[in-house]
Amino acid sequence: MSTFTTTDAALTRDEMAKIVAVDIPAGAFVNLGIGQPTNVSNFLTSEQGVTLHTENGMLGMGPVATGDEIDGDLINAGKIPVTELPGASYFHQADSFAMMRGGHLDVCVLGAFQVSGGGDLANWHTGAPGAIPAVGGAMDLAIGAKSTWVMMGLFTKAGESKLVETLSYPVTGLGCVSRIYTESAIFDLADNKVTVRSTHGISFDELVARLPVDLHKA
Amino acid sequence: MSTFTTTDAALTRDEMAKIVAVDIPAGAFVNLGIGQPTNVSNFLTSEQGVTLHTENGMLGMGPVATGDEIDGDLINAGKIPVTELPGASYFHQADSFAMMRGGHLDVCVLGAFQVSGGGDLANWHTGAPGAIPAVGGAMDLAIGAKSTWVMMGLFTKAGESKLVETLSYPVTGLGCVSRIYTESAIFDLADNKVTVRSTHGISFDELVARLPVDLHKA
Amino acid sequence: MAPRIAATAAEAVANIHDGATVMIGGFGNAGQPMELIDALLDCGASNLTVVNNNAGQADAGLALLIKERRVSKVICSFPRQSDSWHFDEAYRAGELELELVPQGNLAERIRAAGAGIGGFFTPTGYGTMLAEGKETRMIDGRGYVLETPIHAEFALIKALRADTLGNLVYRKTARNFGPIMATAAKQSIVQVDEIVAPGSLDPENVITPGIFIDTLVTIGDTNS
Amino acid sequence: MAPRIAATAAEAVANIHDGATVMIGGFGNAGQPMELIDALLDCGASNLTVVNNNAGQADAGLALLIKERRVSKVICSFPRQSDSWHFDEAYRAGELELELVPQGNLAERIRAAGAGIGGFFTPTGYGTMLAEGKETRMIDGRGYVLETPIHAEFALIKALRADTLGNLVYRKTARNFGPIMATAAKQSIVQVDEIVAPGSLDPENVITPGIFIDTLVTIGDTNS
Repeated sequence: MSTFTTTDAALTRDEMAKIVAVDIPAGAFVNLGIGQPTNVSNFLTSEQGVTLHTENGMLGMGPVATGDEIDGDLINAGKIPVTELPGASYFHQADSFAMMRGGHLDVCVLGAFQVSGGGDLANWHTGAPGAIPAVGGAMDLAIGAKSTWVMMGLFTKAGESKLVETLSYPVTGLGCVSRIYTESAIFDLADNKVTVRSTHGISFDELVARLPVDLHKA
Repeated sequence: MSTFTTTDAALTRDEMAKIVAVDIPAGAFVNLGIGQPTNVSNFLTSEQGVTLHTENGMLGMGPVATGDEIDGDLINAGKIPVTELPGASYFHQADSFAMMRGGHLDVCVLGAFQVSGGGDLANWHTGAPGAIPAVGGAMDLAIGAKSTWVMMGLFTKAGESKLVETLSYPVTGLGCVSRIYTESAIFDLADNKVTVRSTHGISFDELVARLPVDLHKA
Repeated sequence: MAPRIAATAAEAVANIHDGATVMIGGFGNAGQPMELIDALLDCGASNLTVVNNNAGQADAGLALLIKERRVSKVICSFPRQSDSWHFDEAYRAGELELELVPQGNLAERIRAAGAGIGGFFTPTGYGTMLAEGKETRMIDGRGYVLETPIHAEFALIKALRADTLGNLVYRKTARNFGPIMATAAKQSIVQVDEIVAPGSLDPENVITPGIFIDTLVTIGDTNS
Repeated sequence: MAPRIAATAAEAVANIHDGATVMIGGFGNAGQPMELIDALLDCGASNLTVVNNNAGQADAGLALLIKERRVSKVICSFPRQSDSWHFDEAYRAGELELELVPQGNLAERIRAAGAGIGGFFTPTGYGTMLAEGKETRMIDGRGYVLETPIHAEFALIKALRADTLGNLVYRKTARNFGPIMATAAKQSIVQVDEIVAPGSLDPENVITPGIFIDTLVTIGDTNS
């Protein structure tokens, strides 16, 4: 029985975020990194009972703060003012990263420059000459959670695949990514095998032709 | 200028405890281990502003609890009910021993089976065949504080010196003891040199004759 | 996942199986989850490895587990006490393996397991019998011993109060090993005096975040 | 020793000398001890090594220290931001050394310094540029990097409230690096909104025990 699905149109960013949200198990503890993945929080339902972690020291993070809710002492990892939900807790940086590194988070969703078929992640540094490097919590997030998922565009502006055989950008973490959500396809990575769960606005055969890694149909 | 002093009589346990108490600097953070050294707390003055640490997870420990003060959740490292002073704080075991190991306590006062002239301490295990070993916090206390002081009888029941050239009992910590208080003399240990600060009920010359380490007069 | 709320201590420990490694909180009686230990005795699991500061006292709790030979190994810092007769007997009979660990190294090894640290260099124990066979290293002129994390399948913990999300607060020196054991075990089982609604605990004062907790059981007020 | 209570931020930082290593708390603006940093700017100390999560933003605080070339080295996790122009310029000019550390390793190295740990094996950074030249080890099939403690002579911290013994509580995510930096520095200097009498803080809720604190200064209520 195949579980492979396909749609005619590429996924919008919101559609991607919604699919990620649905895939997050009920009751999970989740870190949504910064940037695009934070949009996933807008599609989590209260029935899911998902608890959000922000690595600057909080569990039970609520939505972005607005108006009078804005409090400079309550921000997320992207330095955006947020709110706290009932049952929240605060902790210091060593405890926060111990929580991540110790494998206590269920899912972490990150952006990426490249992911290899073996699950290696590059998302912290372009490696361009003269670029000033900055890593933040990227390497901790990559290897800490029970599952690390990536959300990214599948192709560069030049049309090259960001799902690669071997990273050309500097490594963030080795063998850590287990799922990739893109506008064109969703991939499961396990045991050096890349399985295409769905395609969107592209056929499986076109995908095989454009990507430099072996692909299996779900 | 000699600072050496002498008294005709050996020190009682209370006299020893009082001298230790006087030697503790004002404002110091101190751990008094278990057993004999805990008696030092009875001679600390409130003007000294000394804060007591107990390694089971508290700073600002007060006197032994009596009557209605007794609370099974508030005990010291010897499992004796104690009280809390204003300004106390509680913390877990990893934080408590981080505080010790990280060198944050000013003084730790311990009992001993033997101390070597180089400051090696033996106080956790007799090494006797069949003895069941138990270490507790002894090794952490020995090496953690800025200064580790020992209170002990100078001689065994058989009359042998417990200040030795080389330990015959199993080591608790190497080179960690900087002062020894005994009924017969008080010793400063530094750079493999043993200085006698005072004698009590014994002359300096007698001490030199009875102890197997080189002694210097303060 | 919000913790399971068990109706009884027996239900709380029902998953503990033969051969499991079980951390048990407490220093002396303070913080000792006595009702959970009694339930573990009743549930019949054997061949256990127990991680605790001590090795049981008198004729209760962990001491009875040892008396019944349900424990094959104890990892602890201070087994020998005036009333540790069941430990003493089992140990002398060669029926109980002992891994003796300085208390601070025990605490740090438990923390390391919860924090994903693969090992650490500690000055405690350097040059002693308890470092024999272990890797050592001089760092800035001081001797250190390499110690490794202690993981467990289960932790039995006593806290004062939980919310339904598993956030915990403790009471005075009964806090001791609870917060670190909760992080080091795959399943942390906690007995509390009461369970309150989310939002009832001040987020600033939560000592153990609920992410570490799997099972809660109320045992009534055992402090008064 | 109970902490010194300084009358002004200038008095609080007066001991900081040329060549000192200074930890500065904060993640973004939350928990950033802005008045202490301004006082450090005024006091004139130079050739500083600064440990902070970032490397200054816009034209304030740490960014100005860097602009004035008072900082010779930054140990941080995230220097490059949209408004880190002073860092960018000094770094590109080769006038500022950068030690880039993954945020969790930065936090754990600071904790290790305060906890007397000589080094630890962490999985974070294994196989990356940031582990180049560092000792690595496979433990149970997983790669780890040996990281070393980061000690400092001074820490500048912002907390919400202190008692006169130096016990501290923080506020929300402004807690971040304060509690660990307080343990890792020889002298911890803390700005607070208010200083209260011993006994005013619940001993269960103290986040940083006073043993770690050397200097307190009240800066009024900067949160509202």
